[in-house]
Amino acid sequence: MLKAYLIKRALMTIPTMLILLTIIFLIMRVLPGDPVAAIVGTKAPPEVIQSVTRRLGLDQPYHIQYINYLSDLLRGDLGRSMIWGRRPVIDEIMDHFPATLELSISAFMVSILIGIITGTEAARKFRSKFDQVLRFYGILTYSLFIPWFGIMLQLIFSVYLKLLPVGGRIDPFMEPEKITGLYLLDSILTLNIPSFFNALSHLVLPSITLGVYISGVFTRTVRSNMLEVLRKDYITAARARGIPENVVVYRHALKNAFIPILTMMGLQFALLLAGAVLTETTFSWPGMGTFLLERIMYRDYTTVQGTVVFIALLIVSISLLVDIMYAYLDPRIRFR
Amino acid sequence: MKCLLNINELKVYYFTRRGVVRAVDGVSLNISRGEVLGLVGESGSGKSTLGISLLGLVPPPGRVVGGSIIFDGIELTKLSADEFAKIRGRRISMIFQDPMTSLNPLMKIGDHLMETIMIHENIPKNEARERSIKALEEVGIPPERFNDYPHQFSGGMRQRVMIALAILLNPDLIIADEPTTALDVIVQAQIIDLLNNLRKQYNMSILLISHDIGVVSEIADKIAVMYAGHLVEMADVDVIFKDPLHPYTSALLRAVPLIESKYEKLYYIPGSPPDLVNPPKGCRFHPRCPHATDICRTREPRTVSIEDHIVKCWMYCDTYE
Amino acid sequence: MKRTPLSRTIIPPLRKIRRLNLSEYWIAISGAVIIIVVSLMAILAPLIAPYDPIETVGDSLEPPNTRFLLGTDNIGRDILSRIIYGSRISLSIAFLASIISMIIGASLGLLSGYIGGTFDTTLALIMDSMYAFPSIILAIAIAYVLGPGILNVTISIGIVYIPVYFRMIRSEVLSTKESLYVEAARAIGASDRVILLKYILPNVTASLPVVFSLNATDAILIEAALSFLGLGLPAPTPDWGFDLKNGYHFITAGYWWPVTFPGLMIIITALGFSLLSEGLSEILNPRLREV
Amino acid sequence: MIRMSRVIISAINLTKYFPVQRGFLERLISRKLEYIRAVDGVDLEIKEEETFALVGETGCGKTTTGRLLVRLLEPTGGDIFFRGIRITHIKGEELRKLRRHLQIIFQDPYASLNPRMKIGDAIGHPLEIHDIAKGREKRQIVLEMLEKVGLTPAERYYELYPHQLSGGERQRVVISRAMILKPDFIVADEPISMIDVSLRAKILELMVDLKKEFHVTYLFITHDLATAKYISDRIAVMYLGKIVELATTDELFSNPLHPYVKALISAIPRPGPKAERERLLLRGEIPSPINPPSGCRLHPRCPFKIRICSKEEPKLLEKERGHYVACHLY
Amino acid sequence: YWYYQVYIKPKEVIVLGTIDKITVLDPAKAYDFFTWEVLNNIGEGLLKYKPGTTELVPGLAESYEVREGGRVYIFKLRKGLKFTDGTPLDAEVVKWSIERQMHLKLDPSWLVTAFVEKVEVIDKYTVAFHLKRPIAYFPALVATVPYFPVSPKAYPWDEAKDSTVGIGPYKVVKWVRDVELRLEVNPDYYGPKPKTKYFIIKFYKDATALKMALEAGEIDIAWRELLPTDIVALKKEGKFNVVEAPSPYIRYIVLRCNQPPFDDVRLRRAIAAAIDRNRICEKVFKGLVTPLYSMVPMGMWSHIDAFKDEYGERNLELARELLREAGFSEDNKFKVELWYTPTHYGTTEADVAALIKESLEETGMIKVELKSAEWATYAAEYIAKGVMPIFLLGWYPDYIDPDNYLTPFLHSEHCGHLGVFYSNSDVDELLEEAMIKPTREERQALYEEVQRILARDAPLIPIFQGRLFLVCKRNIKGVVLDPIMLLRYYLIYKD
Ligand SMILES: Nc1ncnc2c1ncn2[C@@H]1O[C@H](COP(=O)(O)OP(=O)(O)OP(=O)(O)O)[C@@H](O)[C@H]1O
Ligand SMILES: Nc1ncnc2c1ncn2[C@@H]1O[C@H](COP(=O)(O)OP(=O)(O)OP(=O)(O)O)[C@@H](O)[C@H]1O
Ligand SMILES: [Mg+2]
Ligand SMILES: [Mg+2]
Repeated sequence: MLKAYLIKRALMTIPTMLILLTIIFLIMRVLPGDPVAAIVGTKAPPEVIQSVTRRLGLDQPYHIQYINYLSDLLRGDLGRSMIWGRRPVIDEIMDHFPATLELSISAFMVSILIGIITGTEAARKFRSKFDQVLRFYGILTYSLFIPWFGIMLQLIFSVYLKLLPVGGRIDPFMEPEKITGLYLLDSILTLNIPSFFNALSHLVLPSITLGVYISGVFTRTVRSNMLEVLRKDYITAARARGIPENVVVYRHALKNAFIPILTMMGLQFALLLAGAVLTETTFSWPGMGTFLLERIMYRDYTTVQGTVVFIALLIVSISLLVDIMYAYLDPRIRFR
Repeated sequence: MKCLLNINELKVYYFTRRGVVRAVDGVSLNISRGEVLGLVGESGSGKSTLGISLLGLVPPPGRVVGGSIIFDGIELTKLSADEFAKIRGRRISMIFQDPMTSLNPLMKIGDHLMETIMIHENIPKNEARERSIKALEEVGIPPERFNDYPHQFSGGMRQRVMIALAILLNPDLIIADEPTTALDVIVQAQIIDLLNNLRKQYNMSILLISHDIGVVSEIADKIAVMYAGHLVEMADVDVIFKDPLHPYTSALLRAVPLIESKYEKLYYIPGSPPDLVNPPKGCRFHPRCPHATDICRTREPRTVSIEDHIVKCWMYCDTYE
Repeated sequence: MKRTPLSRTIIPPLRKIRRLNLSEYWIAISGAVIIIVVSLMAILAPLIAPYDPIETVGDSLEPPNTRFLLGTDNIGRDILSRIIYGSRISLSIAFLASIISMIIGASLGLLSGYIGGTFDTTLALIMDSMYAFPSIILAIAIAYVLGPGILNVTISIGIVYIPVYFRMIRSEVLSTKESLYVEAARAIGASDRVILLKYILPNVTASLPVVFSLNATDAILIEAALSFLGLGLPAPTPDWGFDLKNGYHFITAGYWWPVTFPGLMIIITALGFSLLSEGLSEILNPRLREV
Repeated sequence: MIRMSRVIISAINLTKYFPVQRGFLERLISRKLEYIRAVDGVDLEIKEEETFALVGETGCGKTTTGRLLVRLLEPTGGDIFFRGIRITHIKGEELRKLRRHLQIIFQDPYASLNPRMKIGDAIGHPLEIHDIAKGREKRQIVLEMLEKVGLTPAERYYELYPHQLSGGERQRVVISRAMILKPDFIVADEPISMIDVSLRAKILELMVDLKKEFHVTYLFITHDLATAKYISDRIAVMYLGKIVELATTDELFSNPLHPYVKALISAIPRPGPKAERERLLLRGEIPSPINPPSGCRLHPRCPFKIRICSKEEPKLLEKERGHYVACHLY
Repeated sequence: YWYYQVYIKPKEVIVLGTIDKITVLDPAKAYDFFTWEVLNNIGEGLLKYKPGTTELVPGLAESYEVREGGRVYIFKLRKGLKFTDGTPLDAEVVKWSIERQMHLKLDPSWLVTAFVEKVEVIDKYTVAFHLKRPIAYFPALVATVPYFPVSPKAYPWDEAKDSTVGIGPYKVVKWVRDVELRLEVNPDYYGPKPKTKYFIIKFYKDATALKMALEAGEIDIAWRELLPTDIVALKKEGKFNVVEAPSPYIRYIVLRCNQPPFDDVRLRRAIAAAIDRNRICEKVFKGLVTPLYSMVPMGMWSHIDAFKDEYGERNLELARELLREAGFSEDNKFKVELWYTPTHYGTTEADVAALIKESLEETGMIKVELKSAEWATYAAEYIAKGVMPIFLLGWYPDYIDPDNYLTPFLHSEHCGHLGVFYSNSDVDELLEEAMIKPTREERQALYEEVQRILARDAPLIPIFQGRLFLVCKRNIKGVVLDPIMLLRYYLIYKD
């Protein structure tokens, strides 16, 4: 049953993916600017321009380009950077993706920790002063302008207190041996203590910035879902059986509230990435966000397209993952 | 029979934005050991509130604002949260109206039972398991369904599980709040029979809450009738049916279509149930009562007891001023 | 299995909210107050702004003083005046963008939900895909395609939010479509058009204000972010995001005022809208209100 | 004495299968479709100006039958006749015209009124749709109707919104909306089950009164036998999409034939002194309508089952005059 | 940093922070200041400048001679040199590299194709350049990046490509674009070894981040470039060394003179008269840059303040008069779009544009609308296609000669690439003549004449000339800022 469900769910990602890819293709075609000019410069003679156009396949009609684009993707080929060094896009992405992943994961953990505790407690003390304060926290963080917040943290903790680095991911020569590309994980795996602390110190401010930004949404989601669940009959029934309040709240209620929260988290992934773009630029974090922004500015056609495709793929897989977890957590799906 | 539960002048109010809802407003009643008391009344008359207050679980913004509940010599309204938790499930347990939503959808049936036992009693896991299986068998659920999830059960089966949970620790009192309302007639009859059997077997007291006087009459020894937060009448089942004193009780009995009664015209109670934020002055039933007099409109009637028959109506207060 | 009656989840008309009780609705009210104040600032800008926002009127980087209440920026423009005029840009972009996405998103959602079938499936997939995509990246891409300018920024933010309205309206339509009163309308012989306009439309718009003001929050933030990233409005348009970015460059030399005030304005205005949204959703959501 | 009367509406072998909801991709993957057999071969005739009750437990297909008869659902199979005219598949304008004659009252008075429409407009809307009256004229008709159903002062009620009304009042609004077109046939789908006990009688009485005034025919759907007994002339009992027994009310209660009907009657809680009663109880609960049991659908639960019950489906046959039953025992 | 390196002695590492970007590590494609700087540290030309002077000294070539009256240059290469990928350097490689430039015809290639006719291998270590005409300053050209020999193994013939293979004092050991470039001493380099083993370049998003990094101690050197306000503050504060030098970097406005409205010379002159250079220098740059009145920078021979002579520092009256002549008035304002690019020239650019707008509008007869476009679009699309009526640009010299400040802008054959559509055969002749005149005096007279014509016709309006600032920790030594502006990393060390 579960397996059938998962297979079906996995197949469901195909149309979503296809639509995303098509949208990306269309958007990329209307981007202003001539990618060929970006490659050959302004002085190139026509025959050079022509040959480059042909090499990029841009002389083909759109539907052929579209088919080529899809079939390249199918082969896992995201193309090569259009400008400068013509590096394979996937290599470039892989240079930056672990950074974003590391930032996202740690920010996510920060926000989940804050979100779950504050959300649950706010729901328990519904309508109290405490609840009002936490609600305000949730609203405020949602309205937070990341660059501003990040700059303030940088000023306080890096420039004035000199406690933490201003930006970047790690100091030169401190990189752990590459295994996963996640510095914290790699330095643990290679038992490289200095690297671990160095990477950690760089991670603190960005993940707090991003984590706090997302946490408000979590606080609100957890709170409202907990409110809902705490009002459910089975919670009253559990209490009526004499189950201690903390067990009721953190075992019975939270687990149930977690299922909608999980879906929410899947959707919040987009928010996380959006926040990551701004956080990364603020903290010179060498991740996908800064990378993508730069390449958009340089009109690196294929790289932007490849990166966006990659992000789309990522989003689709995350939502797949969320649904799998959902199915795993919810017996109503597991044992249908 | 020994008195197990003594409720005296209990007041439970909900402090809502609209105003104070006087859901239970000065109710007194007793339940003896082994006795089944049926509590009936229209929707919103405060039956559930009364029931849930016995477990100290009145949901916010509700609060017990007055009166006392003495259960087996313990004053429940004064208990701390921890002390109350020890009584819940172990000495007083509860069956809820909607079996579809009263079980945690993420927990196996068996785990519900085992968790309850292990919280109240310090016993090894496998013993808890054995006892849980026994309780399930008792309500007619085969042991092989121990590891199933609630959604795999039908409504009637779930209500059986709820009953198993309620009798699990052999409590003195079970509060059953509309245990059959959500079920079909045939299943309802099955559950009623089950409750009847269990009650004989364990000699438990039951507070059976229902808006359906027919259902109540199948099990209860005594019937209490609530109207708008007041207890208006209480007597033995037979007495209530044969000789209802309060105008509301008799109106209620005549308003429901009964299978025995032949083609006679149904009676209906004029008006609609009062808003408990602003209940009518005096007797709360007076706007709908055919016998209402001036005093009914101004002063709340006393509760009088004529032998074992309690009624709250001016018609039976010998002395008005 | 019994389906839960729909009426329990239907949002009552606004007039049901009896008295506006300050302490109960502090969230909505404080949000509304902020928005009103900022809107007044925008409307009355020429009257209340002490200087021309794009003219150098003082020395550069004068700290706040009696002549320039919030100081001057690096080329000697009055920050207060720029902030006041900046509210025009921010608010008009926020409102316009939200209106664009509301009109397009809501009407698409209405049609899609009501018509159903393959049309609905496809549209819903497209919208979901767009929704799952990080808004800022989408906005950056569109803003980049369109180039800087107020209208272009507005359009890019507007497009990004279409799926939000679409999803909300569509799901409401899907449930409303199944509701008994729609079936009752069909039973009395109402045509599709009448059902859509008289029975469905009025019942799916209740959460629009909530979404609208949430959308406005995001629009303010995205607009600021676009300007911050250099994709927003061209200089010297007074714009908070632009000024924040500009002021940011002087912060390390110890000039705190050019960055602080625009940043605060962005956050306060965004806060105003999200307070309003949260407050409205509380007022409009009977489940939370009941207790 | 049985009054000879004409049949107003009849159904022959009426069936309605709902496909089990599946996603768009699931449909691509597997071709096999599963159906909920909500109504599975129902035959009935309802006579002019009678009250015909349809009784059964949850999910047995009562509502679906009612909706099919007023053509709110497209039948999967079988035929429906209104005054002898086949209306099974009519569409468009024709169907809209038909709606003047066939009306339905839903169970949930809270959900069957548009929360954004004033009471008066809601009741008057059918008049506008069918171009019967507009503006002041419409208002007049509506006000009269409001008086008739006891919503007085009518002027005040006209301007109210549904949420300002109690359940009983709303149900009266719903009834007036159904009545305003002076239809011939009304399906009343559990019209009182969501109303306070003390107010039910009033609604029933109102319905009876209106029937006398407007000469309508009711199909009264209920799961409560006592109510059916009170209001109806004839009763049909459904089980899992099929009618198992059909008889006049008196006959059914005095002489129930089908084991299911017997169980149903004996399960009714009886108010009154606790007398020890013999109960005929069925085991278990209603099986899923997706894969109903073969043969007689009751056989897995029936205490009297014989061999043939699991193999062959019993037909609804006239056992005595006007008393139909579908059971192999007879 | 507080828990600094554990593996490497701090002295062996110098970290330089910048907000510049490497475009492409390929001499055939790179045509921007910073990439040239990096290529100068990881590669080398046949000739090079002696640090701190404009004197050319042997680089990869140990000597050269001039033949045929300046039409042929013969270079003798050093022996035994090899690229970091192991390819030995010989005459064939030089020939291949130059021919590749001429074949690819990318942006910087004109520096080769405009002058070189062909390259000839004379023997394994001797190579001859045949020029199209005698060029007096050819040695200066040979020192520029497009003439750098590259390894044929590392670069493809028909495509530009990033490659970290070089032959200079440093070699690249790690490069993550826009994040970090890590250089290590090249053990095979023929010359003296750099004193610092590792030279690391960290890339920052903007000047503020750079400043914060400097304050936080993450970098030793902040180069190219902190903001004027920060530099002023740092100078005052004295915690860091602020090294400054005059620079031949200039900023100017281009007027589209082949299309209305600026085909009307009166309007161009009006703009030239109305611009307030002092205000820009003071307000935006805190006096760190100097107003410029000619395209040839101050300090370079042949510079004259041509615009000042023509219009004075600023002449609003003249501007109004010209505008009126051209048919505009206070009521009928001359409306025009002014374009700038918001990030390429640093964040100050928007302010520069705003102040230009302001000073033009002070005439009361001009209405300026500011427009901006990102550099990629600006450079690749708008400039050469003549989309923008007035726009801001800047110029870093390719080689140190007045010719490089005049010919690219004013010679009708070349100037279109830079968005100047100026065509004046007198100027063309003057420039061509100056190119081949062997003595400085003769050339100077010609260039002065050109500058005067430029001021009169005003197809371009110079605004200011930059200064270079490098801020470093006090223990950093060996920083040489000289007219070629390229920082030699290999000279820098920690004390
Ligand atoms: N959580 C609550 N908050 C506010 N008011 C409440 C709450 N629960 C119940 N009430 C009000 O208290 C009154 C009594 O409610 P209660 O649920 O006890 O009635 P009941 O007799 O059990 O009705 P029913 O038959 O519908 O279950 C009602 O007016 C109800 O509106
Ligand atoms: N629109 C629908 N789509 C799918 N299944 C439906 C639909 N309507 C009803 N069903 C199913 O058809 C069966 C019969 O439903 P129906 O509502 O007719 O029963 P009912 O007798 O009216 O029950 P109740 O007493 O609960 O109202 C049920 O199993 C129900 O789930
Ligand atoms: Mg209740
Ligand atoms: Mg039904």
